[in-house]
Amino acid sequence: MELKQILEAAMMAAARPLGFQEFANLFDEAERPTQEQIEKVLAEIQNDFEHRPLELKRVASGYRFQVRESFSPWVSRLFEERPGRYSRPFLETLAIIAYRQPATRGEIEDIRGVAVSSNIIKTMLERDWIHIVGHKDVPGRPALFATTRHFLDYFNLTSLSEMPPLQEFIDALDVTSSEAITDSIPQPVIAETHTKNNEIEHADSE
Amino acid sequence: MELKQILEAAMMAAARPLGFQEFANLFDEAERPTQEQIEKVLAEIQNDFEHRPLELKRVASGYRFQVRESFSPWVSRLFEERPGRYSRPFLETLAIIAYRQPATRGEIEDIRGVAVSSNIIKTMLERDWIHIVGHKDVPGRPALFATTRHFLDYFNLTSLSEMPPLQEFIDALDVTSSEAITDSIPQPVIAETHTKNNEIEHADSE
Amino acid sequence: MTAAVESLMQEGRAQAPEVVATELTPLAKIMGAPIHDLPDDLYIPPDALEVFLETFEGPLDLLLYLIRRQGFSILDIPVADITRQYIAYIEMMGELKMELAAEYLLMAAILTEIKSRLLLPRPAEAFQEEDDPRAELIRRLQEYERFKTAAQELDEMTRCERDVHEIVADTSAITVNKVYPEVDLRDILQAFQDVLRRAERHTHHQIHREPLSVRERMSSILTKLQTHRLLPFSDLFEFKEGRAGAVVSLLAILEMSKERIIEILQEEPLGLLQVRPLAILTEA
Repeated sequence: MELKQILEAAMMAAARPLGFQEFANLFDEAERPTQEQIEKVLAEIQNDFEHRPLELKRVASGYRFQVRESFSPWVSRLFEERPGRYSRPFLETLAIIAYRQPATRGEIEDIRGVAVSSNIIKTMLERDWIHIVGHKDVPGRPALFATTRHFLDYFNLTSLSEMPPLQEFIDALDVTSSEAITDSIPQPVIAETHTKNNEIEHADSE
Repeated sequence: MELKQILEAAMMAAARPLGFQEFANLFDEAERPTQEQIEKVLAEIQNDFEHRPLELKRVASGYRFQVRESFSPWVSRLFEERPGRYSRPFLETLAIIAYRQPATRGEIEDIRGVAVSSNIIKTMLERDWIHIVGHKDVPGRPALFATTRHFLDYFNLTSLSEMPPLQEFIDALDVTSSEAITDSIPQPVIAETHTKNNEIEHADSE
Repeated sequence: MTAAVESLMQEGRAQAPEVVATELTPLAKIMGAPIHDLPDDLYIPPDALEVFLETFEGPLDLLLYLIRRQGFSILDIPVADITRQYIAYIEMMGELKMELAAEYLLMAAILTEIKSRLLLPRPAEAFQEEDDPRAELIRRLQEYERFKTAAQELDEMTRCERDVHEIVADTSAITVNKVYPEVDLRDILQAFQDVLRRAERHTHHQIHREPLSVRERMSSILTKLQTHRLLPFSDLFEFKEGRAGAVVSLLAILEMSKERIIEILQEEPLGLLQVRPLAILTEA
């Protein structure tokens, strides 16, 4: 059996992205391919599928086959029951956790100005999009949430740094136009609560 | 987009066999292919995949791609995990299906208050603990899940009525609504709330 | 913006030109046009306002809307105007006896406080940075708007289930020794008990309890109907079960008919009763 075919079969069967370790584990020690061999073959597969409705995609937790986006008008009709739509509170909460991680619930509520429903957090935890990475050392020891690899996989990303940059202050352009007000602009306050890890470049904490 | 590619994409993504009706439903009426066209294209696909690790297979309820048996030595290792324990969401979902059957996914989500992951349902179907016994006549025609004979066998029961007496717990929980228990005429179960419940998030409590 | 909100604004706009400018302080400004009274003939369907309020994710969102709608910069909030408008909304909702989240009222208080501090006489030298009473509010609005935008972008990103679909080939031909976790029946009971206890807290949840035998019968009747699409009513009864069994079957049939899972047909008066599943089955 060819290495290429075995890797292809495994990815088709896995229903999750596979990483190098998992590829290696498919084989007995004696016939285990090296990482270079695997990489080479994956590149070949990527080529082979160039004109097919599937593509080999690298995401955070490994490689997977997926149906190309251009087919979604047809394919999504298979799943009428689950359109994968999310409410605004859900998306806003997720965005805050993604860009501000690790973040506590209180911090999320401070930004949004309203309470965060427990269901939202629970759904995210159950979908394994966020996880608790620690507790903040303040009264109540609130949980600190961060996004997981699964979150990245779901959004077709290999790392958080691929997310669109968080917009700078939206009124930045107006600042120069009225100096009196520039004086009163508060400095970016964002920081006090998280000592490290404010921006997205840092760390997928998995 | 080519018909062949669309059918290939759909079967790859479906995770279940697809019949002619489902193939036809992928298209708007204006561009819907005939059964002959579909059959012809499926035969072509079957040919295309002759030397690939997947094969197009016809089973009772339609067509699906499956990994060829000859890949078992490698692919099987993906699934050889040591058994862990089932998660809370898993057990809760199973319990709701057992006690509330036949139940749709929406109804389960409604009772639990959070979304149910597809994996949970898939695992239960795979273990043959639940099966689809019909579809509810509401938009989306969601599947109705019920427990199987296999489920009863596993737990050493001959009938569901041998399940542990839920009544005691319920009585302990609320004395006020105990009339509902003695009243043996079934009320519409949970039905009012989930019609709008297509999104992952519920109408939110914010 | 939902249609309801749009229409609400439209109605506001339609009313505005007829109001002759007076010395009175307008109740609110909508689209820059002063509104002095809530017009008596402005019919707002009760649902519309609810939708309207649901459209906003909280007081910050509503404030942002009011500011942006009029083309103001966040950095240059005309606090007095905005406060008036904000409070007008809150009052309108109050008049319609809508329940307002506490956060909305808190924001009204914050706005009023800022407004009054701005009115206080201040020393000749300009504000110290931290003395601008609006600073904290501006910071919060900016911060919220950044994430509101980020959420919209997140929603547009390519994602599984909607834009791309993972491949799942069937693996039934693959021989695996799959070892499944063990489950104890008591765990299931415990899980259901927890679910019920949680559901109790939501008053809108009525979980009715039928005897399990009825539930089980519903499933078995449906299973029968999977193979025989249409069955005579009488075939759904097992005579050897006696009266009690017949009652269970009847309850199951009635319940499913009510839930629109099956339908009971009779082609002519006194004709044969037949039962069939209501939804078209795609499986099998």
